[in-house]
This record gives sequence, C-alpha cells and structure tokens, in this order.
Amino acid sequence: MKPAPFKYLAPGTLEETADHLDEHGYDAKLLAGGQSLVPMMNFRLVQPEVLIDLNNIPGLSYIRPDDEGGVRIGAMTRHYQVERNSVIAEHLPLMHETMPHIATVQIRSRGTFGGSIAHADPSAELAAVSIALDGEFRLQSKRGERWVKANEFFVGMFTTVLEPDEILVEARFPKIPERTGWAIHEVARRSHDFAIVGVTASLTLDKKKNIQDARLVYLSVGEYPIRAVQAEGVLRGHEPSDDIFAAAADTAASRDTDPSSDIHATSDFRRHLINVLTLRALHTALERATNNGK
Amino acid sequence: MEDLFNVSILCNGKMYERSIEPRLLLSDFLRHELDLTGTHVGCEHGVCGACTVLVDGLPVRSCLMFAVQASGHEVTTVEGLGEPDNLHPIQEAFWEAHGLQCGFCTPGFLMTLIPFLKENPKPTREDIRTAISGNICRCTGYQHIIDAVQLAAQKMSKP
Amino acid sequence: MKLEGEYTFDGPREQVWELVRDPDVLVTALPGAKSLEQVGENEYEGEMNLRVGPVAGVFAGRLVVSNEQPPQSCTLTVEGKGKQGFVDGTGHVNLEELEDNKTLMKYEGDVQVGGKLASVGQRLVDTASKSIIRQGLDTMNKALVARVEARETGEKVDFTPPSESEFAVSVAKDMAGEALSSTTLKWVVGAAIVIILILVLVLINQNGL
Amino acid sequence: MTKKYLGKPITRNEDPQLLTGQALFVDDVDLPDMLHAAFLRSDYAHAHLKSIDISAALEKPGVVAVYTADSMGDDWAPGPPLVSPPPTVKDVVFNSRRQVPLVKDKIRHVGEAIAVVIAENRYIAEDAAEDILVDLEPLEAVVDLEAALKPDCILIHDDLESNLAAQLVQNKGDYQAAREKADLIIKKHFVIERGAAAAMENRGIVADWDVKSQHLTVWDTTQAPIPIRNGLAARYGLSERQVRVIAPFIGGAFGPKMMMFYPEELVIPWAAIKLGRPVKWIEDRRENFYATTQERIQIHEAEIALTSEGRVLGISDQFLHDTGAYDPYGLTIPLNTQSHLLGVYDIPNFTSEIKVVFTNKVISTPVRGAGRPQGVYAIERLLDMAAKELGMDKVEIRKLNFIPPDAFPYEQNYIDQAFAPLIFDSGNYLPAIEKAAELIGYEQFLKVDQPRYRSEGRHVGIGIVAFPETTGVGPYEGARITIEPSGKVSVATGVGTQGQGHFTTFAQIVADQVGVNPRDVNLVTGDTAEFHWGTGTFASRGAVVAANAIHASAKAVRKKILEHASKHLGAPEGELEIEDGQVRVADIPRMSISLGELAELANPLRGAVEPGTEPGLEATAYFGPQYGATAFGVHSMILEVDVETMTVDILRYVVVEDCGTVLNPLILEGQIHGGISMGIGNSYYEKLVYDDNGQLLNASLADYLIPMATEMPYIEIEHQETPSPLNPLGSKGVGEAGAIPVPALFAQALENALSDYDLEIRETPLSPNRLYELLTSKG
Repeated sequence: MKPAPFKYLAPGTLEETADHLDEHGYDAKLLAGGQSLVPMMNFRLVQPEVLIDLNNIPGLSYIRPDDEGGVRIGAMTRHYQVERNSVIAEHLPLMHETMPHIATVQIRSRGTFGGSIAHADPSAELAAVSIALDGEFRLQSKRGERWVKANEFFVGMFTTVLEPDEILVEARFPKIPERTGWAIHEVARRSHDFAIVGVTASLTLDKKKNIQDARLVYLSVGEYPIRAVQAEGVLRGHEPSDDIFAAAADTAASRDTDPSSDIHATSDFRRHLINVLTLRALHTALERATNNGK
Repeated sequence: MEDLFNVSILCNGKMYERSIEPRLLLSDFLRHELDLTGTHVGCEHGVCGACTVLVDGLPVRSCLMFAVQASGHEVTTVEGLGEPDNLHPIQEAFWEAHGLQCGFCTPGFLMTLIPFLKENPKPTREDIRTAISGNICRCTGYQHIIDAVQLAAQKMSKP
Repeated sequence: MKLEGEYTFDGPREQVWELVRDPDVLVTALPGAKSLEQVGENEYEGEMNLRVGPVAGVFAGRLVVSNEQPPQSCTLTVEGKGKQGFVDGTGHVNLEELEDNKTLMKYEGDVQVGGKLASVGQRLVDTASKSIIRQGLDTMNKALVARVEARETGEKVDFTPPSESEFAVSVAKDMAGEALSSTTLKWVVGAAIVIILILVLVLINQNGL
Repeated sequence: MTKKYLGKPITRNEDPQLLTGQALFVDDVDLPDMLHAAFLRSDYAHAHLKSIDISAALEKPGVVAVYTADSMGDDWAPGPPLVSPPPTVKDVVFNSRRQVPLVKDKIRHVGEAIAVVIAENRYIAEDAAEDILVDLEPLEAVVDLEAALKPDCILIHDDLESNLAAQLVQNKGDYQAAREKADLIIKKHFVIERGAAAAMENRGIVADWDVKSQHLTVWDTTQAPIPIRNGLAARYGLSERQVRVIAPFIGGAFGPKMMMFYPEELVIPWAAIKLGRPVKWIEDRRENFYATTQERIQIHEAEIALTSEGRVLGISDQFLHDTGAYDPYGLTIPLNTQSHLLGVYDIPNFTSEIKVVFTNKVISTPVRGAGRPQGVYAIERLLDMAAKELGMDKVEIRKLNFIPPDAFPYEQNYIDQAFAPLIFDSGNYLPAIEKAAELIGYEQFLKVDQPRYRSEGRHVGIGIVAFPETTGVGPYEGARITIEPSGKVSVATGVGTQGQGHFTTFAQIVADQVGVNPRDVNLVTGDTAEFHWGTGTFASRGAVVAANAIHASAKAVRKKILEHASKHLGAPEGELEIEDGQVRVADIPRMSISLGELAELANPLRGAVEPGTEPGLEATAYFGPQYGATAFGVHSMILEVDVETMTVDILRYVVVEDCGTVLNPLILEGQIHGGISMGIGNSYYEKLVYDDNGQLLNASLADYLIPMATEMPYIEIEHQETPSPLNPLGSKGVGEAGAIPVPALFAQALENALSDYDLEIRETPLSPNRLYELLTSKG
C-alpha cells in the first residue's frame, strides 16, 4: 500500500501556492495534515499528479480572539493546539468539547483545522461544529479572497465551493451570545471511530428563559453536515420543555435528514439515533444555557 | 525516477542526511533508509498505531507522513528510549508488568505514552485506556499494558 | 447493487433512437469520455476519466448491446476496469411513447463493484451512480432538444457538452440532493468513476432502427 | 524435585530485545541487492482467466521481472495438502482441492494472486502491478452457503459435481432412541460467524538462494518452519539440508500463519532461485484481508433432547461450514466444532453431520479457537433455552449435566481434529462454576442488584458459561539441550513462537532441571538449522507438547550431569545437588564443580573416553501425547445495554481457568486476557462483510472493528489446577481458551439484560445495529 509517484512542491508563501494552484488546478492536491489524504494515497485510491505541501508556509497556524469577542483560527492550526487552547475553551466551549472526539491523539497531532474543513468528510466533527457556531471561512487565490459562510461551504460528498485555484486560509467564529448552552453527542462503534451518527447543538435563551435561537447540526447522516432547519424552527420562540424537545427531535429525524444505510447501520437505526441524540443534546444544552454556559 | 529531495533529519539525537523520493513514507524511511527497524508498520492507513513515533515531541503516525516533511524536524523512535541493559522506566515497567507478548505493537505504545506521561504524571486507569485507544494490540487484551503504565508513572514520579 | 430509474425526454421516441445512434452525442453524455469506438457488431470500447472529490481515475470501458427490439428496448452489458477496481453491470432499457411528443425511458439493472472501490467505497458508488446517470441523461436531453429545434428551424444549433469539472460539481450537487450517509471508511472518496459506463444508452448498430 | 522457577510469575527473557526495537521480524531482514515483490491480485471473486499482458509492467524502470503461472513452467503445481482426510470415519466424503502459486485458468476468490512483479523497491513493484492488463470472463460468484449446495449452482471446481468439499457423520450412542424418550426437545437454527485473525504483523517472506553454496534460506512469518522447509525441499528438488527456514520474532499469528502452503510461500522462494538474488515480499493490511486465511460462517440445525428435570439425553447438530475457494486444511475446524458440541457435559447420545462447502472467498483455516467457539456456542445456547423452558437456573442445569470427576478419562466415542479418539483426559467442573458464581456474586446479582437496576430503568444482565478446550494435540515435538563450557545452557526446539513467552516458560523448565537461572538459558525456536524435527505451534499445544519434550531432554541432561559429577567428585549421585550452575556434594559445599567445567571435561581435546560414551553434556528428546489434554474453564460477565443507542458496557468479567499445571502465571493471564479480547471482538465488533459478488466490503482496520483498550473490561482471573495425566508436567494448553466461550456468554448476558424484551439470540456476532433490528422486529 505505497502511494503512487507525484510531483512534490513545498511553497514558502501563499502567493507561491496560489501560483502553483493556478497552474495545476485539478491535477494538484493540497497537503495539510495529511491524516485523511495520505491514507487514500496509500490505498492508491487518490493519485494526485502534483502535491502542494502547505506545512512550510508561516503565519497560517494561530488562534486569536478578535475585537468583537469572536475567535479567528489559522487553517494550518493543528487539532492538538485547538484542543489545549484557553481562548477556544473560553470563547467556543462547543469546539473545546468536540476536539477529543476527533480521531485519535496521534491523528490530532498532525491533523489541521483547514484540512478537515476543506476535505469535507460528512463525518468530520469540525465541519458540523463550524456550522453550529455560525463560522465563516476565508478563501484565497490569485484572483483575490472571499469569505464564505460555513453553512454554504459544503455542497456534496467531499466537495465544497472551493475552486481548484483557491486555498482555505482562516476560519472566523462570532461571539457566542449570552445564555447560550451547547452539546455534542455521538455514537461510534469504538471510542475513536467515525461516528455512526453525531449531533452538535446550541441553544440561546432570552431573558424570559424562552428559546431565542437554536442550532442543530448532524454529522454522518448525509453528504455533508446537515443543519436541521425545520427542527430549529420548532424550538425557536418556545419555552423549553420535554414536549417541544421531542417535537424537534422527531422533525430532525423524519424531515430534516434522510440518512442512508451502510455496513454499520441501516437508515432506520440512524433515524432512531438522530431522535435519541437530539433529545440528549438539547437537554445538555438547556442545562448549560440556564446556568449561563458554565 | 522521480526527482529526489535532500533531507536532513535529527533522529534520536543523530543528524541524518539523505536524498529521497518525495513519496517515501516516513515509516519506510526510518526502517529502510536509517535501518531503525524498531518502528513497525501494521496497516499504512492510520488506524493500528504500530508506526507511532515522536515528531518534535508529538506522537504521530509515521505511515501518514512523507519523509520529506520531517526534514528540519526532530524524530524520536523506540531506539531512542533505551538499550537492553539500560532501559527507560517505561520499558522497565512494561517488562515487569508483562505489558507485551509478541512485541510488534509495543514500540507504538511506548512512543504514544512518553508524551502522555509527561502531560499526565498521575493517570487513572480510565485516563490510560483513552490515551492508548489509538493503538491496537491483538495479543494482550490491554490489561497488563495499563498495569505497566501505572507502574511507569510511579517509577517516573520518584525524584 | 440494484439500480433503476426513469427519465422523460423532450422529444419523440424515433428522435431519441436516432439521437442515440450517434456515438458523438453519446460521448458527450459520458463526462470525461475520451473516446467511444465501435469494435464489433454491437460492441463499443471507450476510455473514461472521472473525478469525484479527490478521487479521479481512468477507466477502460467495454459495452455490449443485446436483445434489441428497436425502437422499444434492449439490454446493455458494461465492463469498466481501472486502477481503482472495476464496475460491471447489466441494464435493461425501455422507451415508451408519451403524448405531447415526449418519450419515457425506464432503466433497471444490477451493478457489481469490485477491487478498491468495493472494499472502501461501496455506498458512495451507489449514490454517485444514480446522479451520474441523471446528469448524463440531462446532457442527452439537451442534445435532443437542440436537434429537434434545428430540424424545425432549419439552422444548425450547436450544443456544447459540460466540461469535466462542471460535470463533477453538478454530480456532487445532485448527489447532495440524494442524501447519502458517507461510507464508513471516511477518507474513501466517491468511486462514481465507474458508474458512468452504466448510463450508456441504447446503442443500436448502424443499420438498425 | 524442587520447583524453583517452574510455576513462578518470572518476567520474560525476550522482553529487553522487543522493548528496544532490536528484535528481528521478517520485514527487518535486509540483504545486499535484495529485490521486492508485489502481487497483482484479482478484483473478481470468480472468473475464467483468458490472458495476461505484462509488457507495460516489464518496461517500467526498476522492474526486474514479472511472473505469471506460465512463467513457472512445471514448477507450477497446487500446494501440498496440509491435513489429510480422516481415514477412520465410515463413508467420509473428502474432495481435496488446494490453492495454486499463481492463477493459471480460473480465479476462485477476490485477492487470488494472478501475477507477481519483482522490482528494486516495493513502491515501483506496486506501480508496475497496476500496468498489468488482465483479460478475464467474470462468472457468477458463489457466496451463500446454502445456495452453494443447490443442484443448479455454478461449480467452483469444475471437476466436481457439486460445491461440497467434505461430508462426515459422527455418532455416539443412539440419538433417535434418546429423542423418543425425551420429555422436552428444542430445535434451533444458529448462524455462527467468526472473523479474521488480523495479527498486527501481516505475513512476510524473504528468500535468499546462494548459488555458490547451493543453499536456500527463507525467513517466513510461519508458525511451522519445519513443514515449510520439508515442502520447499521436496518441491524444488533440494535436500532438506540445503533449505533453512527461519521464523524469527513474529508479530502475533493466531492460526492463519499455521496455514501452508500460501501461494507466496511457493512463489517467492522460486523467484529467488530463478533470479539468484534475495527477494522480499511483505503483505500489506488490505492484502491481509484477501490473501490470509480467516474463519467464517457455520449454519447449525441444532437439537437438544432432555428429561423434565433438565438431564440432557442427547444432542443432534447438522451444520454447514464455509471453507472458501480451497480446502488444504481438511476438516480441522468442523471436527473441532463437533468435539465441543457436547461441551463439558455427560451426554450419552449424539449425532452430527458436517458439510464443508466451497465458496468464492479466501480459504478458511483455524483462527484462535479453531471451531471450538462454534461448538460451545451451540451447546451453551441450547442449555440456556432449555433452562428457560424448564424454569431452571442456568447454573443448576449445567451442574446437573457436568461430566462427574470420577468419569475421567471420559471417552466420547468419536474422533477429534487429530483423527484420534476424542477423550477428555481429566476435569473437575463443579468447583470451577461454583467459584465463578461466587466471584461474580451470581445470587446477589439476581436477587438484589438486578431488581435495583430495573427500578432505575437500567438494563443490566449476567451470564455464566462453562467450556472444554481440547489442547496439546500430537503428533510430537522435540528439543536438544546443551551445557556449554561457558556455563550457558542452549536449548533448540522446532516450534516457532509468536509472543507466547516460550523463551521464558521453556527456560523455567530447563532451569529447574539443570540448576541454572532462566536468564542463562539461551533458547532458539523456529529455525530449522537448529532443530531438524517437529510440527509447529498451533491448537494451544506449545505448553504441552514442546514443554514436555524440553522437560524430557532437560531430565536426560541432568542425569548426565550427575553421572559425570559423581565420577569427578567421587560421590554417589544421590548426595549431589545442582544449583546456581554448580554441582555440589550435599553437605560438603567446597566439593563442587561448575557446569561449564563439567561440560569441558565431558568433551576432552586429548586422551581417551570410555567406549560408548557420548561427548558433552547434551541430550535430545521428543514427546508425543497419547491424545490431546482437555483444559476447561468458566467465564462469567455482567454487562449493561443502553437500550437507546444499543451500545454495550461490560461492568464485570470473571474467569476460572483450569489448564493443568501452571508454568508461568503472569504469561498465562496474558494469554487469557488476549483470548478474551478476541472473543469480545467476535461477539459484538468483528464481522467480515461480503456482498453477494464475493467482494469483502470492510477490508480495512477502520471498518473491521478490532476491540481497543476502551472496549475491554477489567478481567479477574482465578486458577484451578487439574493436572493432565498424559504428560510428566501435567500441563494443558491455554492459548485459545480465552476466545472460546465469549460469544455464548455474551448472548446469555444480553438476553438476561433484555429479558423484558423476551429476546432470543441465535446468531453471533451482534452489533448495535443488529440488536436494534432484533428488538424492533420483535416490536
């Protein structure tokens, strides 16, 4: 299981990288952490002609609070750095809680934030969390740069809006509103496996403790992270209760998602898990929202 | 032949210069270029953990890195821990607690546990189970490995 | 893996038959199809390169048409071989005349996937194949409409097929519509490659119809 | 005889080498100008091979050779049969069809080797393999066991009339008569699947033909180097002295590395001889799923006939066994299943028909447990169902039917896997189950804990099962022990070792006999140049057959030491003691001589020796058991099911193990822990998923789920020692014990946890998804 030959480029700057991409387009692949790409190359399923290694470009690995109380994360920031970062723990507790769910400690040493997002695996926790936290991604190419909302970034199985000549360089997450609670619940066969079904949830209460806003984003149930817009609608504006949560869970399981079967789970079982995990996530999020996100 | 790349890699305290194909995996580089055959290859798709080595002190799947990427960095393999007659405390603990049987996965466990014990000097059995959940062992059922890690923590905590 | 579906063409059945007789049109329905030559009585060979996400592959395809009842139906057997594995399939295609000058095509068949595609990409192959077939048929339909118009208005209407990348993105978007949980081996990418061969329509030898 | 080291939990001799990465595994062998091989394997499960075009592959720079079946000429022949059919059973059907080095005409399973590329390195070899063009005519694949035997099913071996590989009926007593007398008859359909061994080290071979010395050296991840040497010598026209097979350190085996001859074991040495350069082939993980044998499905129609008090009068079991594309391993697995269908119970009447079936999948050969778990699953499940029907306690129905202690040796009157009569040499089951029930708190759980859990809405269940394990089968093993002038003791034996601690347990036996420290015993296993005769490591026989050969050889050396020392020290042998490498007269310590000096004296450079004496302090001895020694055990567990997510958490796991005399308790417990982890994998995680075209859909460790540390419970072990009367050490095997009872135990505990669903489990393995289907379909 050895990779096929490829032309290896190790640019020192983003500009150089953009030039390479402009020249090679579809025939080139970007190598960030490599934790998803290299296994596919070893299986010889992916045989890029050109491999552009981003690991020598300075200035792409950072975690910084921005002036509006949000957080900016450089695309080449490693998972283990995000996992141990106090700014993340304080400003984005959902992301902090998610990190240990990502694969294994060895994978988190090398795996990068941007790599995971750009690879767009439907079971990638960070993709779902980015949507749940209303994140945005900055894409850069020779033609300039643009910001794309996480919610519009993923279009298909391992496919995003990234053009062949674009690089994802940064992610930005807005400040979490007051009285917001969060939760991530997954069912995986073994502790570090890809989840059979996973849900990331956040609930924001208004002063009168009614649900002001909600996010329910599911991983491993579709082509890419699926946001349960209808279920969120069921929650918004209501007083939290077991009934409203049950209604939201049913909506998410029956209308927002249409999971498929594979060798680990049938669609029925996935639908059942969506229902079960949504309830658990909403209760955890509510509890954290009421004692104000502690 | 692909164009070759010159790499200089500090491994177990020694600097190695080689010119290699960019597609050469770090695991194969260590085993066949540097003849450090203590790092073992069990799956080459990032699951079994037998190929775990330290790169700049972090535990990494060497089968998921190209050797060219390690140039200018420091790699530590099991050969860097100790000698048969001068073992690292964690190696002694594995020996005393029968934390290995065939020994094929053991280097991967040892390299994973070195940074873990540094960061968690007094781990519980559950902490240890999670820490080694990225390494498959088919012989031991993990129980004696967990005993060994607790023993190593004690050995390493004495001043 | 069972595969079935139907598609409505905006044109009379005869025209659909005629359309499909023309390998140049067919080639356009197969994105990344480099060539499609007739090599035997009812046998065609072609080369396909396809891309879904980071997975791309070159596939040597062989197509055999059998038990034709022009212009009603026939059976297709397809074999596609590439580095990533193979896809073999048999498909039965049936064309029905609808009123207002339309034709309903029904296809059903069975697909076998093997090699790396099977051991790591089975689920995705299934979903990718449906959307690729639909994309291929859309392209065919555009060609049909262009031809019908040209016939009515008398001028040549050119028809440009989608580029390989456009096709790949449209396939992905279409697949997105077809909710599919990713395979368990997450890093395995769509092996849609292969299925393209299955979508090859009825191919009646030159003197048929 | 003082037992100074034997039976003590001493640490292992081999660990320092393994811990520092200095132990030699096959892939660590590096010879000057060594070439590397990669195989082109079939993507199809069943096809006629029409033509192979290797021209493009040959042109790739760095490629030295590309071989197909035709290139082998008349060196191409199916592998030698490994295990011949049982002659002793009336009208047995046995169609021996064996695997080939490279496919010549027909592909019979995905992954079967079609061609091999030999190149400067493995990367180039794999590049070139992708450039080989193969023209083949796909055929319908035979996958389902029952469909395979239907008259109209396509044939895998065209020269046979059906896909039946073997058929054999065994009887004991008169089951039909028992059936008529029975008050209760329960008939069940069981589907029992096992899985891949998936050792962490994949297979590998390095072959080096030295044309000057006309000598072939082969490093091979085999569990049986001696039969490999014999087979290679015979096949390539060499004397056995010209062939040396070395099984160095091996990264776990668990059975499939016992299978021979793998196609690669025929092709790689052939290529090395042809090229006159060393050739290395290392199997990668994906290949391991297609080219290394595995154990798969059995379908049982099982029936139990009992009295109303729960006494079992008879068992009947007709089952199909999936052998894959070929059957070089004969009937070993299904015969093992039959040997365990009566469990540890005194059941007078039995009838069982085996049908071994060819399918278009990789060959099936023994994997840790080797058919035993399937037999234990059937009998223990039937007992649980009978207990429920009769309203009896699960422990009581087992106690009632145990073979009583005074009935040993207990004749079963049918043959076992070694074609010898199945006889349980010894056993003492009652104390084992009582101890296990006491340790797990069986009564307390059912009366107090479970009701409390139920009131809290928690689904927690208990299980307890007993099982025999036939171990230590023949034919024989041998050992040679030499005292060297340095005082070092060197030992050589034919079996290979794969992590079982042979370097230590065997050293303990020798140390006690010749009075040295085990650390001074230098042991060589698995090197045919060191010991010419032997069979191999399998069927938990190391600690029985090889250990007793070493024990016999050590006693012979001890006798020589005493003879020589008595002459030298002028004291009767009875007054001599051997300790710490010294031979001393009991009450006059200064009258002593070191073993090294004694060895020197026994091999003088000058002068004469008495006629008929043998030089040196060395002895060679062999041991062949009369029949297998039967170990046994009782496993019990408490597990909790989250009935929403169907995930399972094992809260307690207790083992009472009896494998005769314990050689090293530390190593013994490691063997049990490892066996249980494979058993848990076989119960809820590991499943080989084939589609109906014979394609394996989870050929990676991401989808073939081997339990990790987070999936394992803490295991509490108690020992019981019922020594075997069949060998001087009284030892029995334990290598496979841990894996045998777990699927049966899992099913019982799950049913108990989910009793409010009235669930009956008749299949293994399960999974959260499957459990959800079972519970919702009961709906």
